[in-house]
Amino acid sequence: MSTDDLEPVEDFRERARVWLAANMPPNIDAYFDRTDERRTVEDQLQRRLWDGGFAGICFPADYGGLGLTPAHQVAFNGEVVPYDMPYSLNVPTLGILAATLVDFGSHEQKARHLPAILRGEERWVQFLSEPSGGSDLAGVRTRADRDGDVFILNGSKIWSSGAYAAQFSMCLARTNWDVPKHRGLTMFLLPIHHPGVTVEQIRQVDGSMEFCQEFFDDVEIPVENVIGEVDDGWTVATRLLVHERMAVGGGSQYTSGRSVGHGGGGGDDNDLIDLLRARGLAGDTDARRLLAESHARRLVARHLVERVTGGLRSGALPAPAGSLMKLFTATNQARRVEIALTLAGPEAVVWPADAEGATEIAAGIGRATLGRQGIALGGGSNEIQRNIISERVLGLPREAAADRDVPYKDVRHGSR
Amino acid sequence: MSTDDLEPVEDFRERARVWLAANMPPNIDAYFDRTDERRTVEDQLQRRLWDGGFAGICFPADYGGLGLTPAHQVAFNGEVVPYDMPYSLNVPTLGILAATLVDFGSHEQKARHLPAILRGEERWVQFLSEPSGGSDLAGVRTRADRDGDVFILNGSKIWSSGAYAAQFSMCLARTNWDVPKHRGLTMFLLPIHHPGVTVEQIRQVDGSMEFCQEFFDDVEIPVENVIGEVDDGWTVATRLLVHERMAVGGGSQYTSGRSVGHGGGGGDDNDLIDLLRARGLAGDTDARRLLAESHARRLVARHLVERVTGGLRSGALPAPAGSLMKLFTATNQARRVEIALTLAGPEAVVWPADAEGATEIAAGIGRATLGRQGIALGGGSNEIQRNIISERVLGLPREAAADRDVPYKDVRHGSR
Amino acid sequence: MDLELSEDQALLAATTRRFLDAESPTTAVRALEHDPRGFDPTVWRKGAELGWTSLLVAEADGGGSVSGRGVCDLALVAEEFGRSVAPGPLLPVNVVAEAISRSAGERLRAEVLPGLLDGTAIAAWAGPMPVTADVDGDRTVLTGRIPIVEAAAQADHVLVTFVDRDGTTGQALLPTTTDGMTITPLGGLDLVRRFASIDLDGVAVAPDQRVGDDASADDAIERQVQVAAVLQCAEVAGAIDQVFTMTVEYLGDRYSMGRPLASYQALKHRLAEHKLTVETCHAITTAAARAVADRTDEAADLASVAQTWLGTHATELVQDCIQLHGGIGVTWEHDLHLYLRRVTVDRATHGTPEDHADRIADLLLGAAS
Amino acid sequence: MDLELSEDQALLAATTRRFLDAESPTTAVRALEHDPRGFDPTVWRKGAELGWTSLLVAEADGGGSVSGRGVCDLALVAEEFGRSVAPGPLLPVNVVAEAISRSAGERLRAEVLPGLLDGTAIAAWAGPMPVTADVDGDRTVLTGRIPIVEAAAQADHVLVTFVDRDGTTGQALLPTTTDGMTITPLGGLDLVRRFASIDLDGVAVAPDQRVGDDASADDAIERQVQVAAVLQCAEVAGAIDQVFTMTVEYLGDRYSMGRPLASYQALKHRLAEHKLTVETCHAITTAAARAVADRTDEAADLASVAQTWLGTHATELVQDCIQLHGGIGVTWEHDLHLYLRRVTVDRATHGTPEDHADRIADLLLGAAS
Repeated sequence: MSTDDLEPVEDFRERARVWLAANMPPNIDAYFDRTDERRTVEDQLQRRLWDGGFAGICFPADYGGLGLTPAHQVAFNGEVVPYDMPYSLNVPTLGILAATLVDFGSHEQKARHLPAILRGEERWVQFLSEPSGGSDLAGVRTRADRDGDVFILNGSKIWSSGAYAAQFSMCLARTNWDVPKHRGLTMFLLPIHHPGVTVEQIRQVDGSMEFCQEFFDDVEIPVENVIGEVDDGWTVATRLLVHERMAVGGGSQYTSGRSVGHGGGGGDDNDLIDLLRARGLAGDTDARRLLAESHARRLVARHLVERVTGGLRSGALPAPAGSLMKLFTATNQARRVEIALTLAGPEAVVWPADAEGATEIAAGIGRATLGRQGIALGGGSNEIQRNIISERVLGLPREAAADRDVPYKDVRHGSR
Repeated sequence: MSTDDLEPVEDFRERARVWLAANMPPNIDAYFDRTDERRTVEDQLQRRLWDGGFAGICFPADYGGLGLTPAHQVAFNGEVVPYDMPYSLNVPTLGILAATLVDFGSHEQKARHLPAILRGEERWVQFLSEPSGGSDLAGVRTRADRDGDVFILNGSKIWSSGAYAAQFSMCLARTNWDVPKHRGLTMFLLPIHHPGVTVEQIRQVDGSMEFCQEFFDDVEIPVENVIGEVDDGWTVATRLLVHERMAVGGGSQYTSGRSVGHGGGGGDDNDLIDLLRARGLAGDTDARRLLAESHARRLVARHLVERVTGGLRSGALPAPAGSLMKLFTATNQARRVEIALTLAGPEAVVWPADAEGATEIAAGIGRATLGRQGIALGGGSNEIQRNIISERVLGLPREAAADRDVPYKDVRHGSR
Repeated sequence: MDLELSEDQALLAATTRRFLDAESPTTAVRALEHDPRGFDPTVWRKGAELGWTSLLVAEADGGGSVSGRGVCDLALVAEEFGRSVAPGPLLPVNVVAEAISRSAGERLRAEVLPGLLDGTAIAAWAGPMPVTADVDGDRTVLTGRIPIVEAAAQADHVLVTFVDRDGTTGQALLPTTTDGMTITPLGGLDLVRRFASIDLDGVAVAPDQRVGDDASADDAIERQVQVAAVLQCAEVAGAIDQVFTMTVEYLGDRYSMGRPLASYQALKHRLAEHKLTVETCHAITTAAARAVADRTDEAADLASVAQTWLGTHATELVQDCIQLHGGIGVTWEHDLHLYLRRVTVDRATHGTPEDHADRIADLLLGAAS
Repeated sequence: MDLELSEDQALLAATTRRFLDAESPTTAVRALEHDPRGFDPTVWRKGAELGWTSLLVAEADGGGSVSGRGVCDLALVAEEFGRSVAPGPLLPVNVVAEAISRSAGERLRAEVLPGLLDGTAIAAWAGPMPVTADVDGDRTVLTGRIPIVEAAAQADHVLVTFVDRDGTTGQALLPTTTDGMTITPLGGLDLVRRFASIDLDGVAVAPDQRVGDDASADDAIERQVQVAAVLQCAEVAGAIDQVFTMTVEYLGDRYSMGRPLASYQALKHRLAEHKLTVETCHAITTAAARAVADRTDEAADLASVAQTWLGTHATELVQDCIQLHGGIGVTWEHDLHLYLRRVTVDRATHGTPEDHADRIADLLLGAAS
């Protein structure tokens, strides 16, 4: 089917508007609700989208998607704002893992998993980072040793968001120790409820338990679970990271409506306006200008995403330019949290047990400052994004690395 | 003479107070006057200090100084504020070059030059940076080749402040190309009005002509003009740079009263207060807080200098900690200029021909923004100071250098 | 620059760039430092032939856009001006030409527009701050001072805003030779952009000098502010893009300690942040240009957001690029200071970032009490 | 820390550090998270024996400094509290103890001071914001609300500021069990620092509960604000010094791409800037402590300068040190968040940076119109 045969975007938008009004419940601002109950609700909402023919707008039609264009997705996003949606499926399941599966999965892998994902039956996570690895994503030391028709997996992964509630993962492991680090990796499709896999939740500073650590003890993975080629896992991981930056930056074509991902807590305009009014600062020039800056930053972020995603689609910008969105999202968020903290005053750090209205907003801002750096670390730290932008967007010389062209077994690693 | 035999600080202060009132003209705020006439006035003021017995408070008594302590100098600095002083001799002549001569000069060199400097008869400059050298001060390519009792100097130096009006210099040249870069340098005492030396003034963005470039064409320098040891010039240069950081940071014991050096243009409190009142912003919270920040930064800078100079004297801080003062002076100045620019409004960039009062202050601030980075570049750039602090104060690993342990003749250099 | 240009727009931008490279290199800009006019009339007339003055003017009046969005087209020209720190009264001539084309009577359109369009006449825009009008029947007399007006001393006409005792605003296009009008040239930071103050002492305005009517004046003035904001931001975006490009090249070419400067991670990370700043500046300027071109509800908001964003970040970016150049960056000989002067002037004229932040806060909160 | 300590001062700091390391490691701090008191009374009493509560109290009252500058001495203790994110009402107890020792009558000195000095009693300081006083002859009755008071729910006494209808200010030390006083515990960001609101509904003040007289009240209150500022800044300086030290060590120990993280120039340069921040924070805190100790003319200025400086820079420094730690830095298990909580709370209590900037502007410009 050529693009010309597709339903016109405006027709699609109109059809979506009518269907959404008839079928989806109103938005209840449940972006940050991570309970089991909420997850069940969202899985059902996804199923409702599927049944209505609005799931997977840009996913291939052969695997359950609609096979439409990013313009259709953008139109749909414009219409879903008033409605409750399965936000938490956007990142990482749809925007990162399903998107990577589209690019690298075998026919069997795609046929089995993509429709199930689009029906709301599977949640996925990525197993990339390791406890001793820091920012060096390619420095994987989890090993997968070939034994006939299976690989035997041993090691540990960390910072996987939501793994406790997921069924499947993509797991990057080292399958060859005699070549330099990027060349000995393989990506595996790994069911999480699988013998030898243990998942532990990590408590974050803000009290949340979203991140997990996994331990692998002689886990058997069939060879047909390799995604892409053996020893070519870095290619898959790189694409996965591009999808991640797009999804977290807000520019993914595979997500519907607002992404949960990270973010939040910067205080939206209305919260800050309520705070200013409650604190008697509506006429204070300093407070007004901080409010204006926060508002300006939100608009600048939105239009940067528009510019970069457009440029990536048209080819005006190279793929690594997605890092611009990720970096800006993180540094912009930090500044917006800082502005909110200033505007919130003392009630951001000390609050009544029954806080409500502006006091509740202030307390929420105080708590948000605790996890402020989360978005600047997850999905590739700010430092990694700056490396990518300087080396792969601007073309500056690569950083000296002591592990380049060295068999990975000989590389010094982790803590001293 | 042990320290116990010295005149008590308070006695000295009282004696200075009386003498200054009787002998020195009132302060006319001529810090930034770089005319020939002004220089002549300042040379005479220095002579007056000498005749009155108040020149060179911390210089050795054997070479014309008073041989007193930094505490005496600090007391004197407290008393001279109301009086006109030879500001421009502080940096670089007294605070940098004379101080280095104290540390490394031969008896003959010190006996000939230190008293002359303290009498206001000699101005000195340093010839360190080179046109192709950037921040790499040790990457000297000006060569001095031994020929019997003389060295023959060829090459070029740049960014020497005030060389057009000075009589003597310390010039760093490469005397050995077969050893790594820091080990083949020699420091020379070089008269500026000397056959083969040409000085050209460089026009700066703010219209000033303070910086110079020098060209050396087979200049003969007698071997007795070597300062320190042959091929050990880096040791001398390093000490010179420590003195520079102290002097520019404001913590030198060899300078009397306010240093000219760089700086200025950030707007002092009174200028900003005048601006606020003239623009009707005396009740504007944003403007008031910016004023408070500028004021706070001035006090923080003063107390940082106090802390670091005290720590350097007592040994609580290592010598490279002087870079903290230099770096803060530069970054603090940048922010203070930025604050002043904001407070000055449109008249910082467009002004009447007959600007006066607040309008003249605003126009001065606008012009000051043009040369804002000067202080962040001269005397070792911010980047160099950050290297020094991280490597030599914090002890972090040194930056990978492609020229380490390589004969300097083999090192790639300058522009591609 | 907008990443989604039509072929005609790309051609306009490329043509303007080639023209400025050839006719207005920085050596030519420097040569105009002491020229009272600050620009070369011949270059300006040739530029007018390329479309510099006609993009906001209706086709019926002899103008016309290339894409249907004249503001976006003209922003491309302004961006090239920034890239070349070009001289010439691009902003005021276009703001005034659009105002005349949209709202002036037949006489002004016929007598003034052709000269502006072909570059033989210059117009200044006195901005939104009104002088005082005394109205007595048909007779309107203006008194007051406008402290900073671009190109006023070089202009043949000036568009003035006034307010009468009842608070009703209006605008008039006056010859700069009008009796009672005194134009005093000012000094400034930019080498070639000229400003002057205008004093009006009982200047009579004839009905056919009015531009627009009482009912439309506030909207027309707001439109002028928005167009000026877009053109100024586009100029700044072009300037910082060029400065950034020069800096990346310089650091790649220069060796220190045997390594290219561009290989030092601390510098690389700063360049990455500056790249991000350049992209955000392009992004918000493009968004503002489109909204102003299409007169959407967000136009006022986006125009001021762009002004605060570029005003706040552009000067810091250029200052840090000077820092990255080292000593050569603060010499007269190097072109960097031409850019620093331009973006610093742009930051403080047509509203400071603080002024535009106040406009945004007014939109969000209502005017300050 | 001040780089010029007397031997006795160095001993006080070292003793406090050893004591806190042994008695109040971060495991102990975490264990107090749900303790309503937020500190261990036994540890507090032992600390009192080390001098934590007596340094601002006159020798005649059983106190005494170690250097002649009690504020500087106590700042050393506060700095160690910051370094250990220690619990305990150091600031309010000392502010109130000094106020009693300087200005209270015999009864309060005799009945209250000994308990504060030996750590068996706790005092809260309700700060400079006054409640309303109705005065009728000898009888003074207080009504009003003080929204945030440290340790109020744990205290035996509270020092309250009031103002009568004539604008005359005064202070009184009241038992927290006083009729008409309601103390409501609050939640907050710090795991162990407790705050409460105080409501006064017709609370009668007896003459012998007054602290100071009408003439001296304003000066006394200003003094309390300055001492609180110094102690809070010293705590913050100790906290960020510790966070910075932890971060330098971590980056030196950790390898990435075969190199220690501390060898990456972009990180080295950030650490250099953070070192500078740590040193400026120590420098201005030391200067403020000395000026407040010596009651110089600059004391008010320096105290507020220190508060704006540390308030503005400390939280950003800790946040970036968290960033430099990577993912582990945002886990509950790592101690970094204890420090982030403490400096964030300190930033917003006893005056925000903005409040102190306003105090500075008042000193420079006179009060805002």
